[in-house]
Amino acid sequence: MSDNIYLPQLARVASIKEEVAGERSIKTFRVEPVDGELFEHQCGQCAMLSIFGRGESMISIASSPLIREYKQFSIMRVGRVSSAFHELEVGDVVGIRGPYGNNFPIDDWRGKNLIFIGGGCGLAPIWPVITTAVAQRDNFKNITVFYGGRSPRDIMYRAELDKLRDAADVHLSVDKAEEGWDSYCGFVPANVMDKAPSPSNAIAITCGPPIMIKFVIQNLRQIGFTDEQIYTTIENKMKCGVGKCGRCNVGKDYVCVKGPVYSWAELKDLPEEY
Amino acid sequence: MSEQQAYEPKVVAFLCKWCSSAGSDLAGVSRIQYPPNATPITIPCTGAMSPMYILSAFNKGADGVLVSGCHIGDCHYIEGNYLARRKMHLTMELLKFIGVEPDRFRMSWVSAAEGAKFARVVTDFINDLEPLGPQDKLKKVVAND
Amino acid sequence: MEKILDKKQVDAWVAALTDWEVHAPVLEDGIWAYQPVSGAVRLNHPNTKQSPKGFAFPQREIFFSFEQIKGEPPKLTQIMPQAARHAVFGVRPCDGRGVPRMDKVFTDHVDDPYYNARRKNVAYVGLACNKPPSPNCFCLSVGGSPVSTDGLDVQLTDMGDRYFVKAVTETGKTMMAAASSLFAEPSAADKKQLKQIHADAVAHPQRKINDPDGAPAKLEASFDSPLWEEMARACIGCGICTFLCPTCHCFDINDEVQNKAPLKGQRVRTWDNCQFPDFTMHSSGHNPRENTAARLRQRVNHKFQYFHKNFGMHQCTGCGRCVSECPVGIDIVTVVNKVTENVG
Amino acid sequence: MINIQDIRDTAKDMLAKGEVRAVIGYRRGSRGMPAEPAFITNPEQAEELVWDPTCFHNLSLYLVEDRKFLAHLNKTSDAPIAIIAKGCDARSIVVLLQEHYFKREDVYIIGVSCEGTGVVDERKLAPHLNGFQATKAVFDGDDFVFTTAEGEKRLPAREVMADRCLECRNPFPKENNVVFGEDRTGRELAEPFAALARFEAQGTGERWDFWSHHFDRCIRCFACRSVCPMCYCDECVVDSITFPVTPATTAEEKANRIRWIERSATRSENITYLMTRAMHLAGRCTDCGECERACPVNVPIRLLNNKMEREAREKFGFEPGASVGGPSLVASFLDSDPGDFIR
Repeated sequence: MSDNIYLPQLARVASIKEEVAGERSIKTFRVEPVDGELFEHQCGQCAMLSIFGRGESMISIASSPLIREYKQFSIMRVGRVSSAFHELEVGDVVGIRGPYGNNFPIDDWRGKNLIFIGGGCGLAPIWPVITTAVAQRDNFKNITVFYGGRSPRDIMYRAELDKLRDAADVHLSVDKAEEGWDSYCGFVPANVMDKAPSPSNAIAITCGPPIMIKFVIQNLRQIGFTDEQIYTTIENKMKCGVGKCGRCNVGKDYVCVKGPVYSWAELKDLPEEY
Repeated sequence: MSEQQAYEPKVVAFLCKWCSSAGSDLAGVSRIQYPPNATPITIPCTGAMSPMYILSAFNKGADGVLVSGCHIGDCHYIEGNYLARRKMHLTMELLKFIGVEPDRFRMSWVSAAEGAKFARVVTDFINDLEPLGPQDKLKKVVAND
Repeated sequence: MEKILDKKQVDAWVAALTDWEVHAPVLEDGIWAYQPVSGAVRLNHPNTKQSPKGFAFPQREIFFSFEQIKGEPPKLTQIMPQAARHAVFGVRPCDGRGVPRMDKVFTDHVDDPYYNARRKNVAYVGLACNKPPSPNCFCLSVGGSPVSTDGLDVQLTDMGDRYFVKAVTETGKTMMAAASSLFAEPSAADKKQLKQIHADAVAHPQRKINDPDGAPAKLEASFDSPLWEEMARACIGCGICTFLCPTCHCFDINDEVQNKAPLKGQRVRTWDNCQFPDFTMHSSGHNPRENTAARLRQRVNHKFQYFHKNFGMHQCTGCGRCVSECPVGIDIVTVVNKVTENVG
Repeated sequence: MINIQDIRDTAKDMLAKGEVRAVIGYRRGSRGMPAEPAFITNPEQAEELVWDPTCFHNLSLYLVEDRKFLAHLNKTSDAPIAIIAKGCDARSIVVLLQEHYFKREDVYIIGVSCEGTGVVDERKLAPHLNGFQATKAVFDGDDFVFTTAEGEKRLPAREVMADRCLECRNPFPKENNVVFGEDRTGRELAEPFAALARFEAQGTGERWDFWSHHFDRCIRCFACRSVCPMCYCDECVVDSITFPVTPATTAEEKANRIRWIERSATRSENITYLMTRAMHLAGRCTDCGECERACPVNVPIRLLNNKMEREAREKFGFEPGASVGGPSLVASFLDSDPGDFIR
């Protein structure tokens, strides 16, 4: 590995799967090293992905740290770099550097009930925690997953979520009722309220659109979760990934170093600059 | 490029689709000989020419820029070429002002029927560009300081 | 090491520094700027328009080049700076104090290889300020001093027809040793005179930040103050304050493409500025700091709160450039004083 | 001779009666001599207003900012904004009105004539003060009087006045709602375009040497653009940093946006930026000189603008900001426009 923090390693796209179609489509990429091995990471960390000639983008790593052969990224098409990712084909080579940021303290959560609450593309950042917890099923008590999208077509990791049902309670939802949808209809925070998971010995991990996170936290606190029991992630525009380029700070800390994972107890006192 | 190779000026030619673009086609189908140095870019009207296009062509390494449209009175949009005449005059003056050789920029009126004129305009332009050598004043800087 | 150097000998000293490319302030186009010099070094400048931060952190730095032929993996070539050794003469104490602050940023957590490669080849030969070179100097308010040696390798003090020369670092000693015959031992009278000059320099009135030590806590408490909007009302969002600042380090990284097929280009770092609207704008269009008030607050907080909490010092050295050069009179001294005025 | 108290009283009166939302003017700055923009909403604050040779700023910039701010809030103006405008500033407002940036009734122009003087050029002043800094400047007939630590210093205004003021023949704001000071239209303190004529007498090589040197020096802080009331585009064509992105902007648009120039402040990119800006100001620049004043590294930006201004005047008979109903330079033409350069 190079000492040069800005020099990416080359990685080959091993598979591409379209998760969600449409204007804000989401594709999942698995990348493998061209030479040697990729860095090791922990749940919740991010990597800086490059398409040479287009630029770099910070993306959360969506695969479990237990998987060494590849790293998985689910990328929504929103801008210059992400659009370039959506034009890639299997076998194309991209750049990757990392890992960046902190991680979910999953080792501290042994013996607890884990409640995951995701919305839209916000399933990707918490997916490594879900899959790691499931792989180490005996370390945890109940695992519950709430996940929702605007419509059934906006549900990502559909097959993987179905497979999860053996190990976890999975509560899917869509915002608007639609023919053929037999799970919950309504927003994710409402679904959480509806099922009202017990805060006893539990940790809630939420990620999704800012407005969803806001109401999820409100509802969790109403159910009786304390600030310390709630974890979420935030994002800001990033360029360097190592706390030098100066743009992703919330208060004194750079999200690329001290984030993206925060407990609500930490986050609620920070200025809302994210 | 090896040193033995002779310098071939690269020209970006912005051609109005209603006239000069067809004029260049006519020059081609009429088998009129003229230098192949011009990369044509068809534009809807010279009135739509932005000075940015010219600066950008130079920035990306063009040795000369040609803008060609319909004769005065013949504009498909009635007055596009009148507006172009004014705008291009200002652009040309500004380029000359900062010390870009006047022969780096050229404008012409070439109708769809004037294949021979198009060939002549390009030939003259290339002949005028050759003694100037490569354009590096406005060309993108690559190296580190 | 403390010596006396006749001003007439400065050029000879510069000439003897054959291992170094010497830069000194030169008045050109109406502004003082560091330029390579081979002699004729006259350190009679107020302060340079731009700080000397560019020697270690240039406005543009190529990280690596990339080339790719369709169907093949890209080829990356790391481009490390091959900079000459730069000896920068006439650095004012405020700018000297900018150096350790930049060092903190670029070596904290992980090392920045490009910064380090340049930084190790720069020596700063400072010039103490016998009187404030700008009406907007406020180094005394931010823990500095007009005679500070912080960040410098050598400190010069103007004593009329001579300089009192003090080596601050080993590099400084080596530089003086390159022409040891030019330097004389200071007499007791010289030392006394130096002491007096320094004492006078420190006693010279400057602009003042009223409670610099209380600023971090007070700024934290003032995050939602309506004053930010009022103070930023005139801000036009240009990059003068940050580009001229000796401690502003924010940057952008972009790919510059020379050729699309086959692909050829470089990844380039350039200075960036927290006052530009897009600095923090997400791809979605959401902008956490979406107006000039939020952006001014960020600049002031970064210097007087966040950096202080992270590194135990203000990220402002009181050079006064952002104050003097702002086209619309945004004055960081006034901003800090007003915002913190009536807080706890 | 203008009595500042008259301006203060006018502002106070209008604010008290609620005829205007705010008065944009000048007040004493906290950093020594220069005045700074003031945004007065409360009648008592009107006493802070000043009028002196350091009132350089072209405040019409803030009319543009106000319009953008209201648009951001989806609001329309409920009362006009009053603005203090010199001759050049008022012509900027006329150009903005020509371009329908806001309506005439949205702005109340408090015109001030520069009469026989103008604003001070701090770069010209410095050598006159023996290293001392002025803390105050006032008009006194054809002189400026500066206060320094050494005492008062009286200088003939034309020795330290900005070039653009010396060359200005229209120091009187013709477009106004109320105006202070004498109409001295047509005054001739110095030959207009003198520097331009001297520069143009040089050959292509010398001109390039001059400009390549200055294009190299630009640090692309964008102060020239930021300070210019004519640079109001939400998206500046040459530069990706101002690309307006809303939730409605598609990924397609963002991904395919042309990067006309790179972020690097290199010669080629600086040329594309500064030249495009000069072109975009052709026929719109009223020579308020703010871009050149704001430039921290003294790039002679005004020379580019002057070139366009003189070209427009001599070849097309065009005066920027002459009247609200007038045409725009590049959206109009005459049959007599020069065409002999076209083959």
